[in-house]
Amino acid sequence: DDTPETPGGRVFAPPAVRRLARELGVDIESVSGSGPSGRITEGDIRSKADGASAD
Amino acid sequence: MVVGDIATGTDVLIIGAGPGGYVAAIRAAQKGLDTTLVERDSYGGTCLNVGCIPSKAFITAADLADEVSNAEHMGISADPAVEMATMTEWKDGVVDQLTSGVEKLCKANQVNLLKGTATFADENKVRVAHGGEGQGSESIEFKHAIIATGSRPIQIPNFAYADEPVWSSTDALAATEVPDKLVVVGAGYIGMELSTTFAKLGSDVTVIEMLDDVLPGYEDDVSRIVRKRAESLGIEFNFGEGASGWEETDDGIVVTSETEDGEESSYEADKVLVAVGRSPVSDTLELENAGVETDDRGFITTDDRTRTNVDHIHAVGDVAGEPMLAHAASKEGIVAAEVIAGEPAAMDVQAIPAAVFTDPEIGTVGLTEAEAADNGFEPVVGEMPFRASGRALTTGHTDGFVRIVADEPTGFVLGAQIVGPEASELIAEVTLAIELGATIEDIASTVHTHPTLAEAVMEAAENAQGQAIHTLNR
Amino acid sequence: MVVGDIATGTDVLIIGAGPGGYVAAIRAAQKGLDTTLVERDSYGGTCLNVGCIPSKAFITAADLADEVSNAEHMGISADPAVEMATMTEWKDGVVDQLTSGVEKLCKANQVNLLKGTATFADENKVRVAHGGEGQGSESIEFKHAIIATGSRPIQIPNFAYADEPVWSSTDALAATEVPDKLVVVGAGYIGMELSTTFAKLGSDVTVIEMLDDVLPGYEDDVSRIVRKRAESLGIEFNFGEGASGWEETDDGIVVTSETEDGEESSYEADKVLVAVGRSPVSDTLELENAGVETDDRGFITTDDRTRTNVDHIHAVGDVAGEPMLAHAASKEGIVAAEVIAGEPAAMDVQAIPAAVFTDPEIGTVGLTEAEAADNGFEPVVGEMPFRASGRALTTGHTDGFVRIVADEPTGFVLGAQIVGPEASELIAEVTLAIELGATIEDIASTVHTHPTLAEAVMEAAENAQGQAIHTLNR
Ligand SMILES: Cc1cc2nc3c(=O)[nH]c(=O)nc-3n(C[C@H](O)[C@H](O)[C@H](O)COP(=O)(O)OP(=O)(O)OC[C@H]3O[C@@H](n4cnc5c(N)ncnc54)[C@H](O)[C@@H]3O)c2cc1C
Ligand SMILES: Cc1cc2nc3c(=O)[nH]c(=O)nc-3n(C[C@H](O)[C@H](O)[C@H](O)COP(=O)(O)OP(=O)(O)OC[C@H]3O[C@@H](n4cnc5c(N)ncnc54)[C@H](O)[C@@H]3O)c2cc1C
Repeated sequence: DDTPETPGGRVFAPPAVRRLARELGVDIESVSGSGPSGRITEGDIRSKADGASAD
Repeated sequence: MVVGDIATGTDVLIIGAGPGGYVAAIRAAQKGLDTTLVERDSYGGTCLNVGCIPSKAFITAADLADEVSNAEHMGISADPAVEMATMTEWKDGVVDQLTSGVEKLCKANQVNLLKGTATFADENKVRVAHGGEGQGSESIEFKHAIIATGSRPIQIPNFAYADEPVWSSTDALAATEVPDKLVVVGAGYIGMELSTTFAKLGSDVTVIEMLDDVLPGYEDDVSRIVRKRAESLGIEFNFGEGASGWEETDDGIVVTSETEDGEESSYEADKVLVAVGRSPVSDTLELENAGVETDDRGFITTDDRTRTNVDHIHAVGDVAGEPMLAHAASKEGIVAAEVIAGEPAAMDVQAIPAAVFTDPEIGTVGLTEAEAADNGFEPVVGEMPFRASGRALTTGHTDGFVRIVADEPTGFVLGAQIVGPEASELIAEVTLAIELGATIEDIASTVHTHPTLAEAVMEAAENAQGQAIHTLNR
Repeated sequence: MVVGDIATGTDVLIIGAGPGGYVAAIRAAQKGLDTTLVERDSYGGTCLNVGCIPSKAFITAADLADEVSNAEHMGISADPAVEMATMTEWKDGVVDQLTSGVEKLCKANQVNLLKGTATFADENKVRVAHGGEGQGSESIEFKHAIIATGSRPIQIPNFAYADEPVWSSTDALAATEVPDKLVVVGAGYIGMELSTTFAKLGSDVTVIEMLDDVLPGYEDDVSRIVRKRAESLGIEFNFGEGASGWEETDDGIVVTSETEDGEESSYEADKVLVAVGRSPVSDTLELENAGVETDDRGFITTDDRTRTNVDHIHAVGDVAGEPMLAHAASKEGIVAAEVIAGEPAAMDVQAIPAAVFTDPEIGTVGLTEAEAADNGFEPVVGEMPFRASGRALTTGHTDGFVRIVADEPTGFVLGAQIVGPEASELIAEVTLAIELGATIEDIASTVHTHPTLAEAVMEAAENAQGQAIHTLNR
């Protein structure tokens, strides 16, 4: 089971973005958001996923 | 598909067709899984048959009667007659329409429906006993199971629901007469909804509650508004008392109660409604045959994928514990179905709203100010009282307020407490805001239709920013 | 501050204290600007005195009377009496409370209030005439001005509002008797709201409308639901006819109408309500002295900073054109004040919702499916009929639906059309979604309280995804 655990606390990202994070195996708590006040966007998740697969 | 010659098999076996189970079944079938739904009683479960829906139907009718009896100042006068048996028939019609709808939707989505009571034979097999004695049973093998067996009203000593003057919520929602005198044991949300309803329909209502206020879990200034209104409807509250027994008298019954110190009181009544909570239906499932574990209160423990300790067996809804709400059950049902279908679903919801359909209604979501501080946020709070709302004034319902809680440095919306007209509907906007990671400024900048109650949400957000228009800013 | 010895001066001079002007004034003062608000009549403008608020008050009372008269199947029976004079008194009380609230809020925010009629002397000066003749006047110099003078009902030939049987919406909202027979000219939103109201209060209502349907601008399946319900209340529609005149008879009046082909009809009535639209109050301002331009219908043209062609003079609300709605006026007022305060504000709202308080209500925001396609999107649509909503069934109001429009490739929510119970409130959630750039999945994944009407918004989103639970997916 490679889908990351869902965070215990608040996550400031829309539902569609949170689901995408799980789909791409990105730990959303390790993502810093580029949206207003640090909201996590779809782009943040995708670049994290790209970065991870590039590693 | 036939497995061997005695047992049939299915991809997903779901036990219980309440809002947890039937929603899981439809979603599982939509995902292309062979899905079997076992229900021993009525489609729709507690919620549609003896919970959410019937109570809200009664509340509509009771509100209408109460409202029109107090509208002389608006130029409308009437002295409405209440026919409880007719009300119950109407309610039954609404329930039938919804439950037959659920059955049709299951069939249309290719869910296999099975009538009977399921128990676990082992961790991949249930036995389903059909109808009464001697009606036979069958075994069904499953790859995945979802337990959605819900909950039942807790019984307290000396108050057996089998006795005619003792009402469970189910009995109250099947009433054919309005009791002249009604004693209600328990001032939680079910007790308060039904107390208010029967008071509006004409009962003299007395409430006995062990704790020292109504609606435990809500902030004081929220529950106070509901209690005050209930008192103005003539409901008499007796806090710090536990119901200890009842006996028949010449005209009705007498209910006795006791304080912690042993002080006794007694109350005349025609019926006594016991509404002290609900316990999980997990004891009749022979869970031990499947190795599924429960906590010490009988709730099945699950993870954020709704899985029990046995990976391929899920549990959703009331049987899996708090929050024991229909929409939480449905969400869990959807997650269970999607997880089984191999999708990246999880119970990652940031906020599950809750509503109480008292007068006025309560709608809450997310964190209170105190909880926000406890969670390490720096809360800022904005409020808008409904007495400053043009829409509220035009409906004559001005009790209550919208309170919105945000994190000061980031502006993120963290929660809301709404008490007032349509609070159950208004909470939806704030819930979406929380899920989206929206800020106070986002809500404040969004144009809200005039005149609506929803404007109060915007005003509360503006108040949190220190620039409300229709209230003085703190 | 005193400028010279005859004229006083102010940073921001605002003309008109409706929802455009008073909101602008409060926000300007909150931003630390010396602000003066001139109003010739009552605080709150059209909206609070003779528009939104009075109409909604009447609608509440009429709904209650109608509802309880048709609740026998719910077990509530009553035959309510309507006292129109009392209703109007109650409505006046609500209006007074709100308008005196507006006055207090202005004062509490340090807005200078001035009673009188303003006209422009030049592009930095207005003259304010106090009260009636000979009450004197004063000049006020300003650095910035905001014109918020609103609109007035259009008069049509042969129907002078000065004549007693001819009602403007203002007269209808001051009624002290329910007319036995009411002819309504115009089936726009004001005509439809008032037709429905008086029909429920007992009038025989006949509507004359030039076009061929009610509520132009709404999609057919939306307006049809409102028209059908109006017809079931006994309202008779005559489309394709223009009101041409009226005359007094022995018992009441006779209103005549004409089709394009010159065919005449006549309708008996006690009153005739003319509700054919509103025109801007720009002709009495001596705008030419300030050089402010209007379009050919008299609306003042503004840019996205609410500035007129004269940079330091802004115009907001009805006088600045469509949408002629109170909440649009207030938003423009806020933007005007913030722009004047030097902030980066603009009318950049993605969506201004609109509501019609007919039976059932309509709430719309953003794009329709057709508009979305015209704008280059690839629209996907989701619907949820209220007859499948548990909450709607428990309230007895199941007409209508939620329709949500999204862009298929991106999922972005583009618009919604809601017709049904509480549509005016439900539209708030979708408006927030649009402002935030949310997707259909975001709404579908957000837990919505059960049982609420707001669930229908979620279901419509799920339907757009092809995975609704409570409707069959297309
Ligand atoms: C009076 C009242 C008012 C309420 N109002 C609200 C409200 O307004 N909003 C809200 O969110 N919640 C409300 N609730 C709570 C709501 O009803 C529950 O949270 C919800 O029904 C839980 O859904 P569920 O699917 O988990 O279980 P249930 O709805 O309880 O359904 C469980 C189903 O499983 C079946 N079952 C059990 N065991 C077996 C077995 N062995 N084999 C086959 N079938 C079995 C049962 O017959 C039942 O149909 C109310 C409850 C009550 C009592
Ligand atoms: C029956 C009816 C129902 C309506 N219902 C709704 C509804 O439900 N929702 C909605 O959004 N909208 C509704 N409207 C429309 C709404 O009332 C207007 O959009 C809104 O009032 C516009 O606000 P405003 O500030 O631009 O102008 P107004 O509210 O018209 O205010 C203008 C003010 O300027 C004053 N004024 C004018 N000229 C001068 C001058 N020279 N000097 C000083 N003062 C002056 C006037 O006395 C008035 O007080 C309704 C309208 C009507 C008639």
